[in-house]
Amino acid sequence: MVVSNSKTGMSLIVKTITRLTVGLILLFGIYIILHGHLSPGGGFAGGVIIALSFVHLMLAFGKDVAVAKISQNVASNLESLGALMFLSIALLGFLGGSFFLNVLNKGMPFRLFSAGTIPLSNIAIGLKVGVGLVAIFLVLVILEGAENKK
Amino acid sequence: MSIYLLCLALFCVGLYGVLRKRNLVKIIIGLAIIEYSVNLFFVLLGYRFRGRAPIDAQTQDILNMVDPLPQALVLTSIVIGLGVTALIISLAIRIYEKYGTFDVTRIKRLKG
Amino acid sequence: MELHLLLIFMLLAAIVALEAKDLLSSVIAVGAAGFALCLAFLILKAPDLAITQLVVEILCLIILIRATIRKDLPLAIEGRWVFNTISTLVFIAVFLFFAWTALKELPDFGDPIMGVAKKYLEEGVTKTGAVNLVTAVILDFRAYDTLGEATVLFTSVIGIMAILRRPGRKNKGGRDGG
Amino acid sequence: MNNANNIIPLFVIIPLLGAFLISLIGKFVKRIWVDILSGVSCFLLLSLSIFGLNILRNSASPVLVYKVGGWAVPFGICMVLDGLSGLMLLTVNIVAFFVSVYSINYMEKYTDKPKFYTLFMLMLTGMNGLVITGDLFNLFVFLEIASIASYALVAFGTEAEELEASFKYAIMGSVASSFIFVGIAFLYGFTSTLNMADIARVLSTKPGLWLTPFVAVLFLMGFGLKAALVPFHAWLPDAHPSAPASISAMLSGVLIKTLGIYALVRVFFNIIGMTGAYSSVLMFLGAISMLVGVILALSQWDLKRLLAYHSISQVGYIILGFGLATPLGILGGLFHLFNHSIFKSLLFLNSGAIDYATGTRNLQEMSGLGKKMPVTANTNLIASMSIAGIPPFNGFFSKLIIILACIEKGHIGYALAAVIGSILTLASFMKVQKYAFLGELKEKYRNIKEAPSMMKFAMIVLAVICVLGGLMLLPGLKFLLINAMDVLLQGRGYADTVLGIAAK
Repeated sequence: MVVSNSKTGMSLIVKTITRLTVGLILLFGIYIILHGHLSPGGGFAGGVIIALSFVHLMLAFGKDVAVAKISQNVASNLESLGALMFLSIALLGFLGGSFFLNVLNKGMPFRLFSAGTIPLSNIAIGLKVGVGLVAIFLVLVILEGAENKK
Repeated sequence: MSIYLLCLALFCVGLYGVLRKRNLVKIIIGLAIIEYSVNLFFVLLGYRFRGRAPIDAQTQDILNMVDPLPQALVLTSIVIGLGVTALIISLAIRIYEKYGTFDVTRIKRLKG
Repeated sequence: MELHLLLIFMLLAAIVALEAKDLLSSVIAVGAAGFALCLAFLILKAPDLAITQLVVEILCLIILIRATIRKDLPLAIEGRWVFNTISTLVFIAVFLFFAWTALKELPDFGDPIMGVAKKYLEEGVTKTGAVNLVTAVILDFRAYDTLGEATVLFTSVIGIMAILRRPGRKNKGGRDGG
Repeated sequence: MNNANNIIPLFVIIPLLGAFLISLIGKFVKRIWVDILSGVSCFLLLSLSIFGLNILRNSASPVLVYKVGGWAVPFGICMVLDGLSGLMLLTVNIVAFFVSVYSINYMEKYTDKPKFYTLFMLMLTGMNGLVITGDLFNLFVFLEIASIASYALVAFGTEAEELEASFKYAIMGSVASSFIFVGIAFLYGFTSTLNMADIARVLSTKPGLWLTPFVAVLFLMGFGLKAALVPFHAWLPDAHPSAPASISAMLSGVLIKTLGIYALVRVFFNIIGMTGAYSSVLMFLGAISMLVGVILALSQWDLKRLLAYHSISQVGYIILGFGLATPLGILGGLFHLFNHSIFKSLLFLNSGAIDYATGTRNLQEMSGLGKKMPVTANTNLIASMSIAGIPPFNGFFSKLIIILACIEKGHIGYALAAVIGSILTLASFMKVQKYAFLGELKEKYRNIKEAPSMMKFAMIVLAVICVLGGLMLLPGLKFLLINAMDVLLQGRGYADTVLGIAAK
């Protein structure tokens, strides 16, 4: 972690707690995405949780940490990559006959690798939503920075 | 029936906020309230008494599950609401930067 | 019964959010309405929606507070638009009356006609393999909606980046030089 | 799934792939590649829509149904390609191709061109998706995609005026979308299915006495606001002028048509079923929009605001045509819809060329540009003639059909209003022609030069279509209009044809 100089971000207590919880939030988001077809939640909810873990980091440690972590165009490129991944899963359906056909075998219900292309779509959407919302927040933060300078 | 009316009353409060208020942020808040009431109304349509969450478990039977279709549509609508609200808030931020105020009447450079 | 309470709470929170003088308190009031909605989804047996609504609500609040708190905001001054208020109230009254007549024809609360949904419930697990039927509907039966959905979010991200970029035009157009 | 059907999803896949690729490679690659990619995908869409119409022409059944994901019709989402959506696809993709070619040069004045093209392709995805879908909620999702892309594009120049116009447009657009969503919720509660054909079938078996009119009013408010009918037109005169010229050409040309008029017509004719009451309401709104739009336009000095007000009045003509609900009226409405999207986008492209060369949109500041900008002057002349309804051009024929349909149905008042509107349109476009192009050249515009090559190419071809469209010389246009008219005339028969074919 970037050494936390006291000027930026919130107080020390918040920083230490953040250091503990950010990993957990990220893990929880990944869990929600992966178990989308078994338990409630899914690509969207998990993606937003991942975005919130970065936002949490950004709020606690100030914006220079965040910009160091992910620059804006890396975020938007990752997002278009996620979108392309989801579209290619859809095009995969063309092999099986029609646009969005679930071509992979369905496997046994109640198992993690069970619902054909649904877990893959969940991962693609989770990546896209997560990185997209982080990109929004980065743009908002950078704009505010420029505003103070003006 | 009364639950539906309460939900549409919330819709009208949001509509009142959007049409009547003069502060940009209040208009955005009115829009958020409209989003909430519309989503709630759709899920209310799909509810069944003694119903169960539409997640299959080995033990319980399938028959008395709640209608999953409105839930799928409202999930989409919540994320659409997020997209639109985020766009409108960034517009409001840029307008505040240019005009220096959130008040609609003082932003009236356009003859609409 | 508790649904009625939640809805009345949401109504009050909405009215407070609109009438509060200070912007930050109205943002917090709308947050309270959002969390009450999340509770209502739980009561209506929609756990997927509760998670998504909770998390989206938090993000919306952070962005909204980002928009309102950094500014030294004067209290929102209220102007008297008499005609505007009357016409809005008349429109709302007419809307509610016709909504009430239309609601009478809907199946009453609690037993929807499960036309298409019956097939989703019966064949959802076998046909798609997903145990969570809402995810089965989202990603298999109506996956085309979710493609549109992902595009909506993608559009709003690109749109926000386009709006918040610094120099809008290359050479300042002669028009209003704004 | 025979391969003829497989082209239908391509209408959404191609622009979506284009958008994602442009936003991915936008920063790394030189500017020219972004133009090429966007131009190629628009051209592909145009040729695809023409190819699709040929398939429709010589296919056995009048409707092609594509079941997404292989699910049976009421359970999955289906895409329907029939006469009406074929015509709309052709209109959208013609205008989109020429606007995309035009904005290769025009967007040089704006920064960050890849983002512009990404949003442009996404708006195209929304419109194409909305036209071919056969599912009501899917129509709402694609309506949102096109709307959000257009909110961002209106505010693309990030000037103070554009941001405020875009904010007002976004708020009214979102309120309209929530009205549409409440309408969909009521329909789902009543029929418990979302497929348009299925809803029409259920509604014909048990018509809701109070529910159907309420839902019809909700949809009228929602789609009417997207189509800028008079009581809901307040956003259009601000949003269109402040958008970049190529985007206001798309907005006025096709966006208010697909999001507003197509959706309104599809819902009223094919789902709820057109009755006397709805047709008189539509005719009344159309007539008012016609007159209010043209009267407000007379007093405008800003060229693009004048064109925006004319969009409102021309939309009034189209809605009047559809409101008549007679075969001639619908034919007139469809033909005017096609013509208006051609000559209105041409007019906005001309105003963009003037703005590009002189930097001003105010009619009083320009004069005598005709000498320096001959191509723009002539194409503007052709477009002004056709919007005002001068005989050899396409506007005349479609307005004539609408006026004849009004007389045939005995609404002399509406026919009179249409004639007056047309005369006032002629007057205000004579004003544009005189102030902008005739007279002697002002001092500070001594050295302006003609619009660059790509812009000239787009304007000339659109002007040629204007002329050819007039005498129905365009191959297949007549067949297309008759085919689209039959789709609307069969009203709720749409359900039996679609469900019949989907069952096979």
